[in-house]
Amino acid sequence: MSTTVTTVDDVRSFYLGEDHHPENGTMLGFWLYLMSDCLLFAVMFAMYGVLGGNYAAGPGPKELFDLPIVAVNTSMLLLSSITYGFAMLEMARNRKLATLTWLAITGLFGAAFIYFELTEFIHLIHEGAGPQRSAFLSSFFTLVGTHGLHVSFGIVWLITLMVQVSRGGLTAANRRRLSCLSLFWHFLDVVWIGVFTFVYLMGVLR
Amino acid sequence: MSVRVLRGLSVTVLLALLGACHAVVLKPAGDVALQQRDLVVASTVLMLLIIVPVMVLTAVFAWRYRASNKQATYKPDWHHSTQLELVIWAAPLLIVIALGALTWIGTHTLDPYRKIDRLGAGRPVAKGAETLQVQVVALDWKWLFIYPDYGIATVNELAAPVDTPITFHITASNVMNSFFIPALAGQIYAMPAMETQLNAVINQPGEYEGFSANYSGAGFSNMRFRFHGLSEAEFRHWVQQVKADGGSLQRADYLELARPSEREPVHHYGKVADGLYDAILNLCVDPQQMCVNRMMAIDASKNSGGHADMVMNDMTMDHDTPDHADRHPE
Amino acid sequence: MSAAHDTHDDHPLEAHVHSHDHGHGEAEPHGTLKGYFTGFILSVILTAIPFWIVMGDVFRSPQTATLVILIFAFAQIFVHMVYFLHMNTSSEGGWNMLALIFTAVLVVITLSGSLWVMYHMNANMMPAMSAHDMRNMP
Amino acid sequence: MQDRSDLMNFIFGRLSWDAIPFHEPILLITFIVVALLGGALLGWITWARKWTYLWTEWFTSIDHKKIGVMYMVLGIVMLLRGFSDAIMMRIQQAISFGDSTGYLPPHHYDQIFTAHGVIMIFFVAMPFITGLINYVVPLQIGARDVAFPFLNNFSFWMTTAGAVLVMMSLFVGEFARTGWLAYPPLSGIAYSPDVGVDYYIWSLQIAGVGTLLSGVNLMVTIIKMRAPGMTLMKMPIFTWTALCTNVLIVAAFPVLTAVLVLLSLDRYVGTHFFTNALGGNAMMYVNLIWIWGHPEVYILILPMFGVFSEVVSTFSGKRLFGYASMVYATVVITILSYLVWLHHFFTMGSGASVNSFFGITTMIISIPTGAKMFNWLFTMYRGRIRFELPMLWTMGFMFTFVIGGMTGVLLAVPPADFVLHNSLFLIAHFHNVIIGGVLFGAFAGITFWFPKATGFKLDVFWGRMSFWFWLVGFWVAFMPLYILGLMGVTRRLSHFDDPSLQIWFQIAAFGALLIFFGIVFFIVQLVVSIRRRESLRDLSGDPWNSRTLEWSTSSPPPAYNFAFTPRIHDLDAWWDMKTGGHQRPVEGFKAIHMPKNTAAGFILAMIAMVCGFALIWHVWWLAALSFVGLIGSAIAHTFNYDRDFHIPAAEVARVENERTQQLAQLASVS
Repeated sequence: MSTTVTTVDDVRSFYLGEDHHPENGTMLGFWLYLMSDCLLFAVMFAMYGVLGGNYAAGPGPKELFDLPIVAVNTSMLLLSSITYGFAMLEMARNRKLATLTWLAITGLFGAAFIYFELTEFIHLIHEGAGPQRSAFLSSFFTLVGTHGLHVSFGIVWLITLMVQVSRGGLTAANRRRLSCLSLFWHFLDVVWIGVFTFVYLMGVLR
Repeated sequence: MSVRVLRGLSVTVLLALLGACHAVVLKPAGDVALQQRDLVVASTVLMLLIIVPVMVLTAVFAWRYRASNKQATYKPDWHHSTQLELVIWAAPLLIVIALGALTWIGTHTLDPYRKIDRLGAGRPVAKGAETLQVQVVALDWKWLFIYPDYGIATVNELAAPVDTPITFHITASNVMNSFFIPALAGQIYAMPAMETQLNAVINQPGEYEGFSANYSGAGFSNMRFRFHGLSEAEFRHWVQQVKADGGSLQRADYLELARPSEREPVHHYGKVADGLYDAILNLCVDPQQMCVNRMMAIDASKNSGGHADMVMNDMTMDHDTPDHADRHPE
Repeated sequence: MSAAHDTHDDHPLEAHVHSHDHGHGEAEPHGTLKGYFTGFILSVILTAIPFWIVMGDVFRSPQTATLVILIFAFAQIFVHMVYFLHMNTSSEGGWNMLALIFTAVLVVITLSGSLWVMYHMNANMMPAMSAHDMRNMP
Repeated sequence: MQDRSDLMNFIFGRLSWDAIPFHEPILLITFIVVALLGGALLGWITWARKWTYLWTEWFTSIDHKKIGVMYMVLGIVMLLRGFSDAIMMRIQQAISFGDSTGYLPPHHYDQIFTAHGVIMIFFVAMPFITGLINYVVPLQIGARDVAFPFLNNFSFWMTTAGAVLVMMSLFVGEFARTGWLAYPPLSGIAYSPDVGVDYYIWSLQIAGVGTLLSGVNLMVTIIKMRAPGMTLMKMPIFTWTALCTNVLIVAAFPVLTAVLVLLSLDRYVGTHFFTNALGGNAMMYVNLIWIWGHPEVYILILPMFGVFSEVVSTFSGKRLFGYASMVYATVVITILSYLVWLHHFFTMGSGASVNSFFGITTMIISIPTGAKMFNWLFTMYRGRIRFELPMLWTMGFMFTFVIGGMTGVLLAVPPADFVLHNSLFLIAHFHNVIIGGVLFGAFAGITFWFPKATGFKLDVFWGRMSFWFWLVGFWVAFMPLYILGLMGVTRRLSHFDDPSLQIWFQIAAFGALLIFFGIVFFIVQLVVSIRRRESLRDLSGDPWNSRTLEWSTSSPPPAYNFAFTPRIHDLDAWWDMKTGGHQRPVEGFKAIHMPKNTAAGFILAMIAMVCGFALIWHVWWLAALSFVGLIGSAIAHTFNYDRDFHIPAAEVARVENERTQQLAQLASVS
């Protein structure tokens, strides 16, 4: 290179004339965050997988789990999924009020889910089957509780976004936020599939 | 140059280097540790096959292609060579294949759980030969050794006859430790409610050092014991001596012993309570506490279909007994 | 591999918004009503059957039942990914999918690795349940 | 403590005057010295009226360059703390023989080795790599900032908050006495009832949030914000390694977070994950923490491989040999690093098949690493090697690291590990790779990019002094440890009986003294360079005749990095521009859209720190209050939509014209 003369290619320009706008990375960034959250849940699942049979001579899943309630709970989350979907569809059609309405319904289903879960927890603790009773119960409460905590944060976030949408309208920034929450909400649904299969159903089968 | 010669050479060099000090890992007295030493040396030699040329080349290239040496060829655009890259990937790959094979075989033959089948090179264990059983408990911060076949126990002193297979059953009272006698064999963790095993043999009589190789709290530095490799007769004498020293290790004595202490002198116990080791292992020396294996049996029966009755909380199941709160002298 | 740079799909609504990326719309799919309904109905079915299998004691062997409900769970996760999370190979220039696959691999490694390792540890180390204990089961 | 009223216990939790170590002279003196120095510094800042400057130009800055520099400063400050711990340990081990118990009781010594490990990994090595990546990557890919500038600032302050908590444990309460990974049951509430482990947990959790978010941030930056034309296979190698490191961060740190959550539940709520009771299993902690711990090793070393690659190719005046195989090697290492964690606990008692599986996967990692080594070697081959400071550090690395790599593979052979695990041989090994790799890499990176960040080079004489003292000091300090390991000496001992070992510890302590001078001379180098900056000045922006895009801008670069976004045609974009006869654009400047500074990151991190402190001391009301405050402030921050502004075209034109004149002047001189 030092000896040969490089021919300058006229077509080659080294700078961009117009202003360069890289694509917005929010959605990708949020997705990556969700993937890391996924690994957090993986650890909780692994913990449950390893310790789930250690009842310490205490109660096991068969005595504790009430599948009909779990089924109701699951349906709450499923319903909230589709209502969030409806909210997103309304958002795409740029209808603010309808979006807000569906969001509110989603939030209510989410709250119902949390309500049922808390009832279950309180019931278990009253039975003497709190998280301190055995490694099985520690990992059960932690796994299910971590999911519940995520849903609760989702609800807080949902309310925040409802305020922001009702104030500022469906701006690009708010749309992006709604899309992020959508990912979050559906992602929690996916985690719940793991929970009800791995913890509740397989627990009762054990 | 064959690997054998290389190995011999490097052992000599290493030993010469370490001549001043007593590198027990490179000059052990037990067959298992000896085989492990051989593996250390063999792997090092294998890797030196690639490390030495790399270091030499680095030095040569750095010198030859220094900026002030205008005679050296300068090819600023040369950045790819398929042949060279093949070599680059293949050379370490070959070494790793060799090393991997060595690892696979070595790991299986030297698995601490595996009963040893030789006392040394070319000296298989005789059929029906007796194995010395020793139960090891890592306490805060001392070692308890129970000889179930002799009904004796010692603290911070271990003895074994030369050229006799030994099986150690190892557990701990509350936190993780690691049972390690470098002259005898590699280490293995000692953990509460778990039993690890170690099979080994000592080939040369002598006095060796043993200790915990996993940090376990304030008294860790002094958690050491002496390991005596004795002749058959000496060992019998030693057992008699321990028996004669009297002392009895009942459950209450154990609970007293288990309290944290440092620099514990050697104790001898001529009598040991029945099933003490099992109770220690299952964290139920205190009869108030439910044994771990019983707990596990109840859990297992629950999984196999039978609806076991719930065990009422008439027994304490908290195995972290409060007297350990004083584990850290303030 | 393509660097996703050249998409310049200006969103009409963004003209007045001064976000950092100003002038760039999201290419993320919103899904369709039909899609959401399909996903929902499939999910309901894929949820109901496992519950029925367990609550109705459909299979005699728990192993079979476990296997079947696991298959249903994976199917449902897939349904959610496609219909609710709108996963496809092209969103975000394929990076979403790549991240998902990578994560899935790591989740499998973490879960199965931990279970495998811990199974070995426990098998090697847990105090044995003696015959005595087994006989005196409550 | 007992006679405190309920009200006092409610208000102060576990906190009392007893927590302040008045009775420990070493700590008291340290405290006084730190207080005097800190007071002097704060006083000087006040006297010089620099607070506004610091606050507006640095603390609230969302400029990736400034955040990068702040990370480096944090790393250097914490290096001093971590090294003080190291030298205290070396002195203790050198004198604590036989009847002498040294000057540190186990209670204190055990805190020191724990703090040393935690600080060096989380608050020295991590800030160094995040700082370098933060500074360099956006410039290398032709971007104006990172993808989420606010998040970047927040991440930095979270890391700093974690570091402050660790430092606080020196003077308020105490740090963990458990070893840097805090294995239970020892770290459980039964055997570590005091605040030490809680300091450990919360400082790592808070810093961990920062690390994770900056991982996401930089990943998106690299994926989305590369200049047009820069395809993946035209990305500078440092950017590649940065990408892989951040992938590992995002994939591994949640595991650490989860494990620490479980440990804190055991400690705070009384669950039984890792206790001895009621079915808990401490081995699971060891298993999980190493699932994070092993990738962490590669998080640290991969970007340094990138630094060495850039340095070798720049100072050999050649394109990097085998760029593609370098990239593949990096990616392979990234994936494989997730398959080897068990080699950290071969001796815990898993079976032979498990052990040999993980042993062999570990060895396989040495193949791509070896390939990298050869690539650097053949980059030097037929080059014109200039032994400037960065190259010097790289040479030091190449000689040191191969030995560390070799002993590492040796430890991956399970039967060999059975005799070497937890011994000083292991200590020597990982210092060999971490000092020889990560730290030398950080110094190579600092000396390499310093002129870019400041506009003047670092002083060569003091740089050489620092380098040689580090290199020789390292070998003198750690060779004895290899030998002691072969003598069967284990780690973390505060006292020895066998007098024949003492000489080796004394040699090691002498080595640590040499390293001390290495650090001192590094500081001297910084001070001297700043004072002599006019004579070390570089106006060209490209002092080393380098190859990648960051050298195409002025030094230091303007806030917006590039007035016009570069268009990439080839690997080594700047080299391509230089040899391709590019013309610097001198007109047609447009307004540039930039994010605004914000105090939100700083405020959120400080609230998080208060929350952590309250949790450590069981001050529940404060914990609850600050947690609510944290959520509230975060939500309030989302209501701020006004986050950016435009640098007017005239301003851009002014800055660029100044630069044009500068370059013209330079050309006329030469």
